Amino acid sequence: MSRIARQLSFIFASALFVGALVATAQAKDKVKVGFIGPLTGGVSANGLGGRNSADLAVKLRNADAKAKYEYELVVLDDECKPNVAVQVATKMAADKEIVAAATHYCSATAIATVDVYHKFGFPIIVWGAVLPDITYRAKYAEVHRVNGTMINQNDANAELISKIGFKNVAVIHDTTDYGKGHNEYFSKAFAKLGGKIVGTFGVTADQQDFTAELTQIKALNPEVIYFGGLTPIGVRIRSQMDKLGIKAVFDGTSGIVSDAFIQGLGPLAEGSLAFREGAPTEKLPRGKFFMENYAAQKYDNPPEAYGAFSFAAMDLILDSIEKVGPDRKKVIEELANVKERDSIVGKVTFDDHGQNTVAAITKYVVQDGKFVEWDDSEYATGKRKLPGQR
Amino acid sequence: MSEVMQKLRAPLLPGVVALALSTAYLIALLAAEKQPLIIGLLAFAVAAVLAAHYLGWLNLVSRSFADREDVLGVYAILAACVVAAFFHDNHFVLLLFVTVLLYTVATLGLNIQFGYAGVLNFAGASFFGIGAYTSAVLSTYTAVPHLLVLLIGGMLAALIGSLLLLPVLRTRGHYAALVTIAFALLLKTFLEVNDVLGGPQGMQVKGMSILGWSFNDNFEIGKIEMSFYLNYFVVSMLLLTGTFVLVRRLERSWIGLNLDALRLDEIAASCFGLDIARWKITAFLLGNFLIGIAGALFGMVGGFVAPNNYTFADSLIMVSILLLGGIGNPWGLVVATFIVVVVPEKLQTIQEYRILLYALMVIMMLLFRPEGLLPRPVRRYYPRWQA
Amino acid sequence: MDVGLLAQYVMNGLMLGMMYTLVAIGFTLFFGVLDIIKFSHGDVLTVGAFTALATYIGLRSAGVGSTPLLLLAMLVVAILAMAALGMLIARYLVMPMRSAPALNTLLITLMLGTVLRELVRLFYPQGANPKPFPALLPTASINLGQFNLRLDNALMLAAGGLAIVGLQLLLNRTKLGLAIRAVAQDEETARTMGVNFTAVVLITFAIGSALAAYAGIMNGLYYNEINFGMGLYLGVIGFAAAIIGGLGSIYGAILGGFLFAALQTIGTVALPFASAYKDVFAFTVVIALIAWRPTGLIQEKISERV
Amino acid sequence: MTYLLEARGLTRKFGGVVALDNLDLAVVPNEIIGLIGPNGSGKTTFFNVVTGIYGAHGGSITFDGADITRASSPAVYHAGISRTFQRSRLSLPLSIFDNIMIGNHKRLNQGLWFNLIRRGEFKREFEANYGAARTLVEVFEPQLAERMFEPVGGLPMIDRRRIEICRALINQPKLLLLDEPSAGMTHDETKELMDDILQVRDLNRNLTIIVVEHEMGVIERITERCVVLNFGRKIAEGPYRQVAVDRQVQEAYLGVE
Repeated sequence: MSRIARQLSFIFASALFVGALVATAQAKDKVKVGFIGPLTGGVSANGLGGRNSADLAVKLRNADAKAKYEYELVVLDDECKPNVAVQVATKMAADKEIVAAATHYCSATAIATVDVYHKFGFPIIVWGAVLPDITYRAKYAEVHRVNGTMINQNDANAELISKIGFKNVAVIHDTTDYGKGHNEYFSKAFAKLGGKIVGTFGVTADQQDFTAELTQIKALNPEVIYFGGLTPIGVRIRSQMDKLGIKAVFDGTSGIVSDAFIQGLGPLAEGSLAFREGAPTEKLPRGKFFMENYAAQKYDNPPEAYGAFSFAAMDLILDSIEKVGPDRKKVIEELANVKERDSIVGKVTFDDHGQNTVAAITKYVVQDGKFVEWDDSEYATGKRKLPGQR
Repeated sequence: MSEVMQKLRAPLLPGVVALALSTAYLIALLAAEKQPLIIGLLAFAVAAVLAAHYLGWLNLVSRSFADREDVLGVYAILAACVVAAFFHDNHFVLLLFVTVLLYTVATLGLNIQFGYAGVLNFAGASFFGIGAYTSAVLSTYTAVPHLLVLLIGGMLAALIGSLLLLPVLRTRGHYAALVTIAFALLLKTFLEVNDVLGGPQGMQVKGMSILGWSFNDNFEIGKIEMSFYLNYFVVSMLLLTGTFVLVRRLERSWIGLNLDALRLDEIAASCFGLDIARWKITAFLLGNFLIGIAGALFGMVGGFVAPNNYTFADSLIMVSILLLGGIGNPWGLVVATFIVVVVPEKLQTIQEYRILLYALMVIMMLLFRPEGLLPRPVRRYYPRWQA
Repeated sequence: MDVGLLAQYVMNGLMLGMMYTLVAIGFTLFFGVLDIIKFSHGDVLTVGAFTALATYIGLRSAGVGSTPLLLLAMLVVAILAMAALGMLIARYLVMPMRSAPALNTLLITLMLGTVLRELVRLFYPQGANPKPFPALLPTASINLGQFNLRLDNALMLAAGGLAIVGLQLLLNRTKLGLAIRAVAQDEETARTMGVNFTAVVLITFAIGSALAAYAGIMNGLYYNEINFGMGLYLGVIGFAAAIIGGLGSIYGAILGGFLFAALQTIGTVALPFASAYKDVFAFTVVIALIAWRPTGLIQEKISERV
Repeated sequence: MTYLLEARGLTRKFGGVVALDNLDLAVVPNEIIGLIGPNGSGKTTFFNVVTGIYGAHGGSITFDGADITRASSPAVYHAGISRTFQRSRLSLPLSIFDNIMIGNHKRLNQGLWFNLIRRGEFKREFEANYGAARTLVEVFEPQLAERMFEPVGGLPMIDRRRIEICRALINQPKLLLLDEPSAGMTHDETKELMDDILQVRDLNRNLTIIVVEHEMGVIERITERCVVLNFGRKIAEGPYRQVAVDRQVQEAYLGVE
């Protein structure tokens, strides 16, 4: 027994030693920045993609000889749960060494934590959550967001739908704030354009079977099924539409703009619509650069829809720190006057709420297993037709 | 234990030493930031406990706790205050600490239900949530004094819990398990789809304030800046102490005996005059009441409530705390709560592998020490009482 | 309501009920022989489905093209693998817990479920994302008004039914079945009758887990999509179904499974409030049912001896 | 004369099986009556029906002048009937003292306030009951009295039986139902136990006992009268010597028809 004890205490001692080494290895000009996202649970794919992208931004910056500081990325997991989010947010904000952070994919976690960031005067840039309230409920200098809100998204969505000439839409949304918000704003926008919502169905995020809802929808026989929710159930709903022989256009939100959606459906994904804030990454000069470097890093998850935003957010933070030094107050001031700033998601301009107002919305349609920008798709040119498209 | 060992009163020293060591260790662990250091500390803890176990020291400790609880209890409170003082300006650690205290209160409630009366409750987190939502609603829309809010939170949890009384009383074993599991699932979905209480987005909770003293502002003692969480620490500590004493007295009373009797053999118990229903109800309501109070306070601490804070999974965590600690032993619960709340948090940097590790830990625990860390000793109404 | 539509609902309900039933039967089998609830059952289903998918991908890349062959291989591999897994679980996690209180078994299997789920999520290539599951059954379909009957659904329904009938025959017509029922009735007596208790338990767990794998594949073929979380939900519902049906009774499991499916469908279609409330509705009814019949609709085996 | 316990036409069925078939059984105060008969003849069922574990399908039971036919188990206990069980039903993890106190339920203050807040008074009540329990245990086995706070799980069968009987006696019942006290014990142990029981009865003169037993030695030694059951029917009644030679009884035991 005592031998075991000795061994273990040895391990312990050496652990302490290593710890000490790491501690002493810290150079003077080291600066900590943070990332928070869902690394476990149902939407962890997006969280991991976002983390990798932020990590990439830091790596590239550290590789850059001109950089004034050496950056260390602190990553925390909000599990897409508000209570956990409040905890980790407090942890990060309370850690004086961390200057700023790119935070949150899930709206519920972002909305729960903004007060924490404000309380601690901790500058953050939301990289994925789309609920308007996050920036607009209160006027917090600390809180920014590179991606647009779901309002812009749904305006664009409704516009395209009615432009194509669809009049009757059935809505399915998950009962999280994300889905409910989308339902609300899309229905408003579509009604304004004279469209008709023939039915609205809330579904729970862990639901597997949608045949009951879809059968009802089939009876209502809409031209379009609008889906406000994330990839996992998006995939299920689309494939079950097929099971029931429903021939309607599947019209998704930013939540399904992910490689996972296409992998999950294969050919069935063809002709699905989706919308995402920001200019299409691959079209921007630095976007290509991002894609290439991401690939070079051999991460085991793709960046997913919001990886680019996470990268952009982190880049903005690093730029600011380079400019004004590792000081929260200064960084906040600096972020306040971000105007017309080029990024891999297009120009970024923060309004007085820290919201990026350059809400370039990209319209996507799935064509041959890829998310193709609508305007360059064969659907726009009329070469191919969506079901029911004139 | 032979009668001789029982007669001679257990020495105080082992308990005090154990308390001092664990306090020091706790401070070290909470303060540790570097991953290797943390892992080292954890490994060390495991080794130390194993060693103490083989050397028979754990027995000494548990005996001195069993016999000299009165004194050691006070020391334990002091120890907690020392830790809090050490981290007086560290918001996060204090938040973590407060979380531990309130989870302990909640699991003490579960302990009355399951540990004593044998009434399964897989909806612990739900009743915790009912408390939290109560304080969210009351602190937002009314001016009810906040201490009263806590009380109402508890009562509401008990009240809503009483909707389940009929099935809970009629069912046994796994059937009873289903009742609370179903309740946990439906309550979460309900809160999510029903917008009155903020829907999936949840609600903000106003910080606590008593007699104009706002709990959410940092304050200073002398020249030293104090974290506002220190306020919550004080209240939570009081709440925990009160609950602990209550549960102890309950166990060491005829009521505790009744609950044990009905848990162990309902038929025999009812043949000796025990009104099964009455005592099951007492345990279930009292338990939920305590859980509700803890939840109400936790809501104010977290400043935010949302449905998926209170899922079935969270209820399971509470139940696993109960098993890890050693069913029926309040001290065990305190230890187990620290482990379950602090360790996964400390392992943040293993990120996506955390949950996997946690599950494995519980499995190992159940396999190799199914009776829990500190098994419940046989009831002594007055530990040091001699006929 | 339109007849075709009604037929469609019934068809959906049946498919759903069939899958719940297959899961519920697992729960009820395990309870029968050991009086325990094995909560990892749903996640065994997940692992089964993913095993089948991996087999499919492997064989395809090995150049196997024939659909029946693929399907057969998937079934065989997944079922055997899960049967083995089930035995391992029984041997090393469940049986050692026999002396401990029932709650320990419940919790350890719950945690095992978490482990299985996390393993799939973390170590299956991009397991965090939903995976497409090949449609290997003929998808010919007939449309009768609102009713669209697909051959593959019909086949799956039949297959599920066959599995259940097969199990029934196994339990009631074979020596093994006799042994299982003997153990379920009274372990001690069974032992004295010379039944090898351990063997029976292991075999029962193998059978139950095999059924789970079967259900997993069915799930994949039906939805053409599987994900690491699918088992959790199915597990909870399977458990609920087994309980309201009455633990230890196959018929109870069947009744419970289809009943729950019916409740959900009704909750979505026939009730005034929003369809999102359907689970609230279903579980409320479950609680009410259990209050009315504390040991399930089909009463459990023996009452306590005094 | 007035009976302490009187069952008239008592009937209880389990599915098709008739466990008690229109049974008349009367017990006068202070007697010790033996209830005998082959396995499955309804002896234990009779106890279970009397103590309200099973309801009666027919007939009536009066105890001490009151009708307890439909009474719940607790009610029966409060009326003054205590019992032991064939398969010992002690709470093994609990201490000797706790197990005995379970039997003392009706004499313990069950108020929440009293138990949780008024600890001073509680302590007095506790000490009084400790004394009582200890004295009772000493009658059976002085050494046990030294181990009042040890779990009963660790005790041998005979001690468990003793404690079970103490649990039944602590509340000074009017009627004691002993269900096979000798089960799982040697002759000598059984003898010892019976002596103890008689000793207790000497202390408490107005204790009436019904004992179900297979050990005919026990029956012979301690009972004044026995009732013989077969297939839930009373087939003989009288002093042991008399029923022992009864032809029906012998057939019943030998299973001859």
